[in-house]
Amino acid sequence: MAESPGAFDAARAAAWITASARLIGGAADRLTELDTAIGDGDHGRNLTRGFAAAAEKADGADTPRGVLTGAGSALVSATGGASGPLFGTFLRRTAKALPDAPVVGPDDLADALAAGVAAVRELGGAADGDKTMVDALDPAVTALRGALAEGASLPAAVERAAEAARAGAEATIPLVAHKGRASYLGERSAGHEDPGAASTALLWSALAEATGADDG
Amino acid sequence: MAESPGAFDAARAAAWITASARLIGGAADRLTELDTAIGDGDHGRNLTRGFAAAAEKADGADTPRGVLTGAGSALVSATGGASGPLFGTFLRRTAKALPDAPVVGPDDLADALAAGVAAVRELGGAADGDKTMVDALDPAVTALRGALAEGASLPAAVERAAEAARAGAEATIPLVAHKGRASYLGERSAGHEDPGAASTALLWSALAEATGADDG
Amino acid sequence: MKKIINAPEDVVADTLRGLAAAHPELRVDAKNGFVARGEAIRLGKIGLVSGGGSGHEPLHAGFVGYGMLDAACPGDVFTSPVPDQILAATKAADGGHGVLHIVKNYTGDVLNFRMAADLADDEDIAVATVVVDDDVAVEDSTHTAGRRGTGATVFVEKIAGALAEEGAGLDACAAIAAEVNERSASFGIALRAGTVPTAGRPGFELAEDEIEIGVGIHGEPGRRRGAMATARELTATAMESLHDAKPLDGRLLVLVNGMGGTPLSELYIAYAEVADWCARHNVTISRNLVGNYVTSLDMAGFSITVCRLTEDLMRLWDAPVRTPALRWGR
Amino acid sequence: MKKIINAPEDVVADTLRGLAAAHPELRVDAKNGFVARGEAIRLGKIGLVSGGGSGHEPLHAGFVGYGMLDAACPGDVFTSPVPDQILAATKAADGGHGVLHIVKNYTGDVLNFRMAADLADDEDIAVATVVVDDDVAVEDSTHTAGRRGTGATVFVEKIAGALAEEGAGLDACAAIAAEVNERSASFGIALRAGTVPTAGRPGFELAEDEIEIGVGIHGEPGRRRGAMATARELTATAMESLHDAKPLDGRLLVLVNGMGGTPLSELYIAYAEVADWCARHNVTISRNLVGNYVTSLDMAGFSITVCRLTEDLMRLWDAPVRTPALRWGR
Ligand SMILES: Nc1ncnc2c1ncn2[C@@H]1O[C@H](COP(=O)(O)OP(=O)(O)O)[C@@H](O)[C@H]1O
Ligand SMILES: Nc1ncnc2c1ncn2[C@@H]1O[C@H](COP(=O)(O)OP(=O)(O)O)[C@@H](O)[C@H]1O
Ligand SMILES: [Mg+2]
Ligand SMILES: [Mg+2]
Ligand SMILES: [Mg+2]
Ligand SMILES: [Mg+2]
Repeated sequence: MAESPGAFDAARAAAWITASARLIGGAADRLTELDTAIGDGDHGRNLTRGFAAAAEKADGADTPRGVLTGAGSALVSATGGASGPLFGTFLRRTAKALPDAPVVGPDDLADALAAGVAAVRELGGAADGDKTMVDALDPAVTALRGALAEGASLPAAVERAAEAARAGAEATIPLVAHKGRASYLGERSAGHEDPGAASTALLWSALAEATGADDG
Repeated sequence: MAESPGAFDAARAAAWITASARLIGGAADRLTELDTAIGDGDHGRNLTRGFAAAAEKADGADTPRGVLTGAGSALVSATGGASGPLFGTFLRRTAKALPDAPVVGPDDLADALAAGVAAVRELGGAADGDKTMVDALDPAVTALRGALAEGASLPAAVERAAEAARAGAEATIPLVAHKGRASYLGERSAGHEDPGAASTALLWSALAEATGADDG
Repeated sequence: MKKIINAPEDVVADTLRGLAAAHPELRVDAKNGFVARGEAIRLGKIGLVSGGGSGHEPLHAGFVGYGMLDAACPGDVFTSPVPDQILAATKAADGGHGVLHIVKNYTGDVLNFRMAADLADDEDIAVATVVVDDDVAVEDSTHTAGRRGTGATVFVEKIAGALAEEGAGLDACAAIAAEVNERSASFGIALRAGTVPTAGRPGFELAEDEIEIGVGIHGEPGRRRGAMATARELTATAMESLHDAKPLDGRLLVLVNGMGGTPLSELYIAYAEVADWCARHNVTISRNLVGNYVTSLDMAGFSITVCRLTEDLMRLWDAPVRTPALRWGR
Repeated sequence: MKKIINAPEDVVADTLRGLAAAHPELRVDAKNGFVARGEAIRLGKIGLVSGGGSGHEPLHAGFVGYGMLDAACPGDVFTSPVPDQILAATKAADGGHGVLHIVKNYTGDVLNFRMAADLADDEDIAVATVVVDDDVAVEDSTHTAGRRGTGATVFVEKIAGALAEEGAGLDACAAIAAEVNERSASFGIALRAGTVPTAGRPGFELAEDEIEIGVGIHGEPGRRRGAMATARELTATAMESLHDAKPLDGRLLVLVNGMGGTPLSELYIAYAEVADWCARHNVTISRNLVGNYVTSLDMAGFSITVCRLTEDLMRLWDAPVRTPALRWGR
């Protein structure tokens, strides 16, 4: 049984991972198609495999930190490609930045997610506008923090973050890639949505689902 | 300068070979297409190469026998494939059966051509109706001899032979091949004209041209 | 048609030019149309000559070298060589004790090699001939030109080549070549036809779910058209045809051969299924070869060739070989 | 999509199954996701581990054996392996004196190998890493992920492998691997895209007269689309790009590499033109390799890789090697 909507506990963390697995599995063909256009056509399959493994591990801990650490490790062990280490690091470093408590508050969660995003930047070296997952991750945490600062509830704030992630992903379409495989195409990478940004948007939709879910 | 229409001399023999080279060169694409359907798609190119080489050797002798021996040898040396030895043998054994004279009469020519056809049968082992060049060669010599027996002139008789060769080639369409590459297809070889029979018909058209040509 | 070529009519000459540049250990005589070992033939060693149409690379020139062929004569694409070049290759391969002609069973090859053997006889070179006819997709009857020569050619060239290297005589080399052929069988399946450069379009057209079953290596369609199936099913079709023609027993040498346009990974998948099939049917595979050895231009597909080995044949298969396309032991 | 496979998602597992069946001299550990030499590593010998996405066969597993790799870890098709399998391969390849990771420069490969190296460090295995980035079609700038690793990987694996066999230490092996990479350059051209089995359709579509110039080995389009041209022109495009990036001088090792769907004859034609180009530009080719070594599924096309040799590198290139895909000297 999950805590009230304002708080984030192990069950909600696990729900985030399982919802991610479901949304990404459902969008696998679209993600692969995006990756076929400017990459190597494996992104949908990579993440489907990775999040399925992560979801299997999602029940094994009592704290959000434990859940996300386990999920992140499982993701790294099962995904491969660029997205495995990057998404895995996002989850593990988000986890590491969380208080080691059964329930964490909205601001702690937002700070931890920001730490996760920073870790992705550091590992991958991507800047804003390089046409990577960072272009969805960054607007999402910014929107999350902004909404919480304005006094929004966690579900409402994460909903805004998810919208920002989607907008960020769409905004990658005209960009020329400077990181990842799409960068090999130079100018020809423009005109296509970045697959990693698209899957990142799904991750935030899953978080919105998990934090907003009624526990009745 | 060639002899009168009734006789066959070195010039007419040479004219046969050069006309063959021209007709076959002009039909190369069609022959290749026929060979693509039930063979390996090289018949047009093989014979074009072979008869071009034969035509180059066609001027070097004073007798039909000499011309055709030289042409046949050149054909064997340049063609390759099944058709090289078979057409080469046809020419060489026709030559061998000719009287060693500067001019040969219609009946001697017909007998010699019949010997050439028999040699093709022997070398290739094909029977009538096996869907090979024999199905054009055989009706042609039969028609030639028949026409001569009925008192036709050589030009007229060769014209009849050429028609018989064309008819024979067309009659291979429904046949199932029992020799050559087309035989690998079994029943699937039916419905296509045999490329070697088609080129044989051109050879007889060329002979009609060469024997009928006015020397004025 | 899209190919890495200069002009359709230059394909064979340019391939030989590349072979010569890449393999200085070979003597590529473009003028006379043959490829021979760079070093002179050892006096007394039986010479091995093979040849046939081009488009089957690495066959045959890729098998010239120690332990295999002495000379090969490539014809035009899918066209047997002419007697003159076969004679020239035969002379280059003659060490004074005779030459073995290894001929794939196609009318053109058989006739041109026969004419060349007659010419060699005129020059007092003893020639023995083995005609390879391993493709069981073709019925061996008077209603066909007989079984085609395909993958077993590699086995014949390797094993007879090893025996010749040991100093055996012409009769012994010819006998073992015939024995290898007799003990071998092949079956091929095509997923996409190859394109003869001068023809410019594929030998046949297949829909997305169609394959040609019992296909040869010259772009001709197979015995029948079938439905696309899994590697396991395709392999079973081939293995069953092989087994029906010549029951598989004893210890096998197996070649899973690519047709030119099929990547190695798919050939390994096919081999996995061949190995499984053999395990299920209590057949032992003692030696194997997986790769593109007897190709058909850029055709996609594969063939399986099996040879039921004897002690002797296995020893000769294992003997050192050093050619561009097959190399081990030195 | 027509392939000799059982199911798109089984391609890697089935390929490994075939590899295991065909090469009993290898240890194929499907569970832990690596392929190693069958015999235990010699104590003290530096271990060489490589790996990367599948679909490039024979790279990498085909280069496991004496004189080259100790272990390889194939990922899913076009997907780098995960740290766990790299760690397992690293353990299998460790003879107590450290392991060299040979990594092609792709974000996924670099990150996963880095994580594996960290894990190996936790287990007190010394790991050095060489990142191969030879593909000069990609600009080496902060605006890209850096040059891709392609054909030079074969050179690095062969030459570092030979040095390791001689008993050199980890630093020396890493240094020579870096030197080979530094002295190498590659450029690729595609005539037809390959098809990722699970994607089901080609990575890009080309018209009959179009090619992709400066293409990689993962199905991504190249730097630009161009018009189909002769082998001589295609080769000149590639050679000039190589020469612009790293001036060609001294004695070259040249690889003319097929992308998987291109037959050997076309590669020899390309090699003929490479040799001609070098002759015209006073560049000496001392060693060469022509064939399908670093493929991209069934993509049609070729790449050219050059390495400017030193005495040392030539000696190590010539040293004996015994792997499924590269073998000489024993
Ligand atoms: N350096 C990087 N920093 C951040 N994200 C990256 C970087 N490189 C790649 N990515 C992300 O990874 C995605 C591709 O993931 P995926 O297709 O699974 O891996 P691969 O590129 O190895 O095939 C890209 O769409 C991009 O969003
Ligand atoms: N045994 C044979 N007897 C007579 N003609 C034959 C025989 N085999 C093949 N042919 C003829 O040869 C033709 C094919 O010639 P060609 O395509 O040049 O040679 P190949 O079959 O070697 O490619 C066939 O169409 C057929 O007419
Ligand atoms: Mg990808
Ligand atoms: Mg033909
Ligand atoms: Mg032919
Ligand atoms: Mg990938």
